[in-house]
Amino acid sequence: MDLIGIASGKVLSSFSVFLFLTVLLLAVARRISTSILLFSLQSAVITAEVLATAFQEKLPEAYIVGALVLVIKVILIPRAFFSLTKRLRTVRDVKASTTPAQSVFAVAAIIYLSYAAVHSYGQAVHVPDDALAAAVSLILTGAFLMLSRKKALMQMLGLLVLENGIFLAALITTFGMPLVIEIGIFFDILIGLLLMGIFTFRINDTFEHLDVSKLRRLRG
Amino acid sequence: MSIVIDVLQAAMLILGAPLVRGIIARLKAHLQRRRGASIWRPYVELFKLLRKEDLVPPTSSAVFRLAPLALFAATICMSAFVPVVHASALLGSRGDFFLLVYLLALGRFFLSLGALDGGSAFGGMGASREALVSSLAEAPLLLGLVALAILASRTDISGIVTWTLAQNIFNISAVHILAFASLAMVTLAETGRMPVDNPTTHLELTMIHEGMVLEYSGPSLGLIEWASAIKLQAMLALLVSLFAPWGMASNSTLGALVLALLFYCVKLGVLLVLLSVIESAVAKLRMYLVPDYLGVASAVSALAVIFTTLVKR
Amino acid sequence: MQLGAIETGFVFLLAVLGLIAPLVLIASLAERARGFAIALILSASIAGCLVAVFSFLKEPALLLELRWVTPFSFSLTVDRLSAFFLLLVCSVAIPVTVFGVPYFNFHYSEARRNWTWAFFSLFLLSMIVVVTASTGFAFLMGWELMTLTSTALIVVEGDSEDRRHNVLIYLLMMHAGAAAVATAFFLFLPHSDSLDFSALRLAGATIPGGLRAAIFVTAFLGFGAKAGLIPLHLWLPRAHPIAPSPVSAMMSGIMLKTAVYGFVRFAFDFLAGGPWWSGYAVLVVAAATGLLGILYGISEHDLKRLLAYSSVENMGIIFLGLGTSLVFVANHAPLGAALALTAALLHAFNHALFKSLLFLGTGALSHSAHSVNLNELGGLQERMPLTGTAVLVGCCSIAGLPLFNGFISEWLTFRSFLAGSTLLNSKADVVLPLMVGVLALIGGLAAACFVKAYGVAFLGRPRSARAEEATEAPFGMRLGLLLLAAGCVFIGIFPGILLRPLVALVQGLVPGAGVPNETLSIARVIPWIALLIVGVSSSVALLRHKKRMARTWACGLPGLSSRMEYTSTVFSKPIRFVFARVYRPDRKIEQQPSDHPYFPASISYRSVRTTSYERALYRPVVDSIVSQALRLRRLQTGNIQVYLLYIFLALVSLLALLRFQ
Amino acid sequence: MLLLLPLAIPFLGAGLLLTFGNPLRATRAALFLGVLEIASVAAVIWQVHEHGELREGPYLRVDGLSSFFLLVIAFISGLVLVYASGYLRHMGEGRFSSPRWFYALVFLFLFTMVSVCLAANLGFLWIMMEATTLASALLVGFYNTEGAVEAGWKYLIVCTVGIAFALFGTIVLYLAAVKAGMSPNDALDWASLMNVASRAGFDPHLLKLAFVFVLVGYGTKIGFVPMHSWLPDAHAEAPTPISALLSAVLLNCAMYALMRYDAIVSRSAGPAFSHSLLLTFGALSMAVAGLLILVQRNLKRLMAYSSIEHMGMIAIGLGLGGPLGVLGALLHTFNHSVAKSLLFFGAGNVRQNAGTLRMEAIRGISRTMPQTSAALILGGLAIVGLPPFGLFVSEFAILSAAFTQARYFVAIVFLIVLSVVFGGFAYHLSHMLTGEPSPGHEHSTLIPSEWLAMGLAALCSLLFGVRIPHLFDVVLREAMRVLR
Repeated sequence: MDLIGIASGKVLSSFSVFLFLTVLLLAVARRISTSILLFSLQSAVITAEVLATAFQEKLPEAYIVGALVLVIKVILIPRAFFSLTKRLRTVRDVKASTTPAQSVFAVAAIIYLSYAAVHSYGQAVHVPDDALAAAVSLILTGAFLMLSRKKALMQMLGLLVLENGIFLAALITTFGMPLVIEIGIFFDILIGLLLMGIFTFRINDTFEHLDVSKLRRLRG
Repeated sequence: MSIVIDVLQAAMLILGAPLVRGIIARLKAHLQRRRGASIWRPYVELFKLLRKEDLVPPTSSAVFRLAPLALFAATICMSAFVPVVHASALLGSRGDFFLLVYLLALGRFFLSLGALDGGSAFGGMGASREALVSSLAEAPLLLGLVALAILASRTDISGIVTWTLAQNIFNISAVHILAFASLAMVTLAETGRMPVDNPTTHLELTMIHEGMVLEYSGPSLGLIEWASAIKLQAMLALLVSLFAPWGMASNSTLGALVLALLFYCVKLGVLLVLLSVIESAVAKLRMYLVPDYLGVASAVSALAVIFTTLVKR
Repeated sequence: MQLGAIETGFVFLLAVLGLIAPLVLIASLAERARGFAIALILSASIAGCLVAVFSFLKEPALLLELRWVTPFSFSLTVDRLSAFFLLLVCSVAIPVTVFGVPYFNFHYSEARRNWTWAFFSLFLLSMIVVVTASTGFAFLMGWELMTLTSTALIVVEGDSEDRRHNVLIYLLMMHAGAAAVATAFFLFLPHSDSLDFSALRLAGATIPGGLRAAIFVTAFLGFGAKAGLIPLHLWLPRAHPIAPSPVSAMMSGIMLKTAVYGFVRFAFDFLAGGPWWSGYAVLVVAAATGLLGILYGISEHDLKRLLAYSSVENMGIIFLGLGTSLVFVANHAPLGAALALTAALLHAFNHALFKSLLFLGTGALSHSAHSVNLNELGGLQERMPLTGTAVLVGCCSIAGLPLFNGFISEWLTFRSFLAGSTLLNSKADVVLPLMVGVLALIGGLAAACFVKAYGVAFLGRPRSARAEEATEAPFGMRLGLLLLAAGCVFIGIFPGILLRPLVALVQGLVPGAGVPNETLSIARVIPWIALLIVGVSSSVALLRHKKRMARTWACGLPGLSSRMEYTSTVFSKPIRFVFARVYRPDRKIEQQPSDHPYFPASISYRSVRTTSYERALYRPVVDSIVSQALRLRRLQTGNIQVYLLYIFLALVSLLALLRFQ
Repeated sequence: MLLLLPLAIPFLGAGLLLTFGNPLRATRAALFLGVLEIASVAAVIWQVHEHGELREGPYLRVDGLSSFFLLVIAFISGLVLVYASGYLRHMGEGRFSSPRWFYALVFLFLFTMVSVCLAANLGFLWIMMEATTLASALLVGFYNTEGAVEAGWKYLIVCTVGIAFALFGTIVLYLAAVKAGMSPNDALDWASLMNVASRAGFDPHLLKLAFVFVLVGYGTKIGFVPMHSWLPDAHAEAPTPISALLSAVLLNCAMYALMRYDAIVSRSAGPAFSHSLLLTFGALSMAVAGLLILVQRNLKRLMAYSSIEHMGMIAIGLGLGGPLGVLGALLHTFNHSVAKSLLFFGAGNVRQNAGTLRMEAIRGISRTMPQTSAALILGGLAIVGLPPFGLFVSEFAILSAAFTQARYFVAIVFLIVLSVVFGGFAYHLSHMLTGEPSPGHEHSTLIPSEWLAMGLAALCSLLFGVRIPHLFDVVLREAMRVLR
């Protein structure tokens, strides 16, 4: 039985490295499909993290949350994204406004910043530094993706990465919120994505492109 | 008893006014080596005008005939303020010099209206120039009188005169000299004498006071001429009593009064000679130099007021 | 709240003006209903006068408490100062209402008349609320309502393009002024628990120097804007001329006085004199206002703009009195302060009378001669004798001639300057006497200005066909004019009737002040002078009666035409030439050449005053604000990524702030 | 049990309304449901007035403050429904843009807003706040025009990002509460947080961090200046009844959430930090929005910026605190909602008649649409805070609070912005009201439903300028007691 214990200990200690990896890859991803895959990978890592903490801290609810994350973020959302990209028939390019080199440099800066920010709060919350740093860097990368990618779909993806970061931060510091609240949050994210999907279809019909930075009619 | 003296004083000012004008005309004639008319001619002229009929332009309104009345009444009322032989004048102790100056303004106001009502260009021209001159003359006139009032710390004219009487002749302060200078300059402007306005001219473009009265004739013209004569004598009498009151009767005995009258005639004579010399020697100022002339007068009177603080302390 | 006789009168006054009259007017369609409502307004004004007079005598001031109704304390008190201004408001409102009935009947359509009268009664109510308010909330409410209702009255008249521009300037300046007044009230709060006037009085004593100066400056700015003191006078010559004449009479006659009331309430009642330099500041501004006001007025040839500028000048004279009084208070000379304050308040009352008389006169002119441009009028004294006489009385009063009420207050102001010479230990003993020169110049120019106004408009030959066929104004208008003219002459000859209560009021405001004997001496001497002048002129008039018509001598020309007369532009030419620096005129002379070598077909001369406060002072301020706004608008780029960047920047800066705090 | 009623009616109503094909019957059903909803909210408020506080399971609780905001929501949504019933006669039959979809979404939106006010648990509050964004996103993009889609997209993305930060703030607060020894399931319960806050040793640093995130998060929903950019687009492009709902009700719910957090933080870590932040954001919002009002070209964007400015005023009122400040803020919330809905109704009519919202093209509406221009004038006078109207009273309260606490800088900024905004509104309104009406506009008068909605709003705004009704006063006092 302690095999699972050892595995969960391993996961707890090493999951942040994987997250940093996905973040860096997201920065350089050129195509939307790769970004979606990276997102699902990221969610998978987080699911593992949830299950590991559930096992470590003996929290029965966390198992349900872990299952939820697995079902929604690892399977459901990427599939919806892929069908969306197929139906919208748009150029698969990510249309980044920053070159890959600049993106990587930015993400690196983000990771450094998150470590600096976490350092001061870390001991107040006596949580391993790199775990919290991973969460903060996820948040900041999500924000960076929304800022630099002009594609509507990529903005949605950036938002999801941001929410992953926040979910992870909640998980690390407080071992998850009460179950009902977690479910409510997931429910909100799902509906939010549904609406964003509707809007992307409408943008595509009205403007024949999905480039968000061209939506500049409402000014002043 | 003093009421009778005051009324006499006022009557003297009113009735004596045409005489003053006659004397000036006579003096100027002599200066210009002419014989000149007799000094009583203004009276003759006055009676002639008062008997004639009044010619009124058809387009004018009631104001045309009201103006000379208002002017005459205001000037009569003004003359009640000025002490001649005795320190206290009829209204001298009750009203003050602001009232005196503004009574003059009342007369001028109605004269200007009468001129405008005539309906000719000259009336308008005279009224507009009179408006300029009088509005600029009021400030130095009042400031000069204010300077004296501050020294005497009294505002009624009789009060100032009694205060000056109490001073002896030799400690004349700078304030007195400056005030006298400014009041003299303003008197010339106010009564329409030479440097500002030529009383004897017939050249429409140059006259101010004359321009206003071109339309008048008969009794109205008589009243206006008489009023301007009274104003001239009253202003001169004011200058005399404010700045050189010595010789005025302190008590109301007949002898003192006669002596005071003698002194007054001498002092007035001196002023009249001065006036006629000025009128013969000086040419009339160009219209737009009059404001500078009055500007000098205001500066001098302002200086007088400023110096009062030094003198008082 | 026991309802004695006075309280019922006061409640009746408020109820009628506030609710009954407007509702009846807006709801009613029949002519009779409107007549009834106007009668109500008239009776309310009369009730107002009675309330003012009786509550002046009653010792415990009348207090109307509406605290239980409004969210903040709202109560009206008629203490002595309020009673005086209430009397001013209501006594001028009566003749204006009487004048207004025929004026609006001729000029407005049915519906517009209803709206005008409704706003008229609300305008009157707002002014009464302002002068009788005894809490900050009530005062500010009345203050802003006054601007709103007066704007409504102006806009009901019509809405051309430049009228909109003028109304906008009026609204903006009044709102900015109201903001300053509100600040003045609120600055008391750190030291007083509520904004009731009684609490403010207590706080006024204990306020430290810095705050006291701040309160004085904001109050002076706020009330100066409403009074039209020079840099803030921009709205006055724009708003008054475009309002219908009865309304501009109310605005010029009464609304400007609410600014005087407010300033007196702050400077004397709350702050008991304000900082030591307050008097000098007010004097400087007032002198500039008086001089520049009348100088701009002289060059105008639209009668209503001329009267508006002369209102600026008269407000200058009132604030000269107030400034002198503040100087006396600062130098602890209560007697002089009482004299100067009496002069200022009396001039406020006099100005209310003769300025509304002159504006109503202009109304009569625009009614019968259909024009208020002086260069198109002339010879109206023949055609409109009664109106002419009333306007003549008005012009004499405003020029400050004896026997008329203008003279009494200017004379008192002169005497308060002179009394200044006794203040030995301060600079005041030089500054105040010199002010005599300034006021004399202002008075002289005012006399010249109104000789021109009356002379060109009413005397000589009619200069246009319209002036030719002018007929006398209807009875209602003449009655209104005569009431005001009688008021001017009565106060001019028997000033004692107003001076005694005024001195009692002033002794309340300036502690330790006796009765200035000047007020007694003038009250004694003026009737005698009046008797003397009337006696002499009537007796001389009896002596000469023979009169014969003869055409004016035209130097041999066939006959004088009205074009040969002095127009108002030419009349003010010498003064404009002398004070050229004030006008900086740009003159244009055009000649249409004709075939004849020596005589051009026509010569036209046009001289425009180029000194404009709007271009020099207000335009730059507004333009800088708008350019800031345009720069800010560029921040709203329309790109969603920039919006997200704003949010992240805000978050990061807050976190950084938190980190380094 | 009573608490579930105000939630159930709009939720089930939304589903029910979808079945009404015929627009007339849909309108009548919607009005009926509206009346039911208002009745249920009134019942809840009456109960709270009786018992001071109502609780329903761990997640629903109503106290004085929430009953005040429920009152605002009920009143304004009643007005909007009445106005919408007349407004929808112009609406075509699109797949998604038909009256039944409109009413369904409106009631869903109403459900989310009511639930925000009923939330006891801060996590539940966040969920419902996010739900409001989702419910109203479709409404903003209802017309499916280019502008509407763009506005809808921006609204959705920007608000969701903002709300995500608010979630992080809630988590940090939860963390601080758990660390201070509270049990997990009542660590986010507002009531227990409040009575624990003064005693327990919450780590002040964590609380400040939480408040910063919450301020940026809910500040985006309120429209504080750096985060306001979505608001003019969303409020201008949405159909008029919706922009009235957004401006007059949704912003208040976000402010309500901020008030809850401000209460906790100021009780435990002292008011200095949170109040100074509120003051800064309030003054900044007022200043920038006030300036932008001067140069607006679109009528509804002008109204949107004025909403930002008034939210700034409410924030200043809260930031000042004290009895006067809070009274001013709450009163301002209600008065602003009423006056803003009146203005939006007027703007809606102008849009119907003039066909455009560009203010240069709108001239002479005082001749073509006398009643609507009267409404615009009354609304305009109210919104710039002139006396006979309620906003003057609340601004008077806020200014008194500012001066009593000798915060002169904020007060001076407040007054200057008031004057600038007055200038802006006077210029724009006078431009539209006067001049020659352009050829396209024909004379139009109000239909009964518009009469009722606009009349009620104008009357209510005037009434609150003179006398605050007793009932409202009682609810207001209870709300103030909660915050003290």
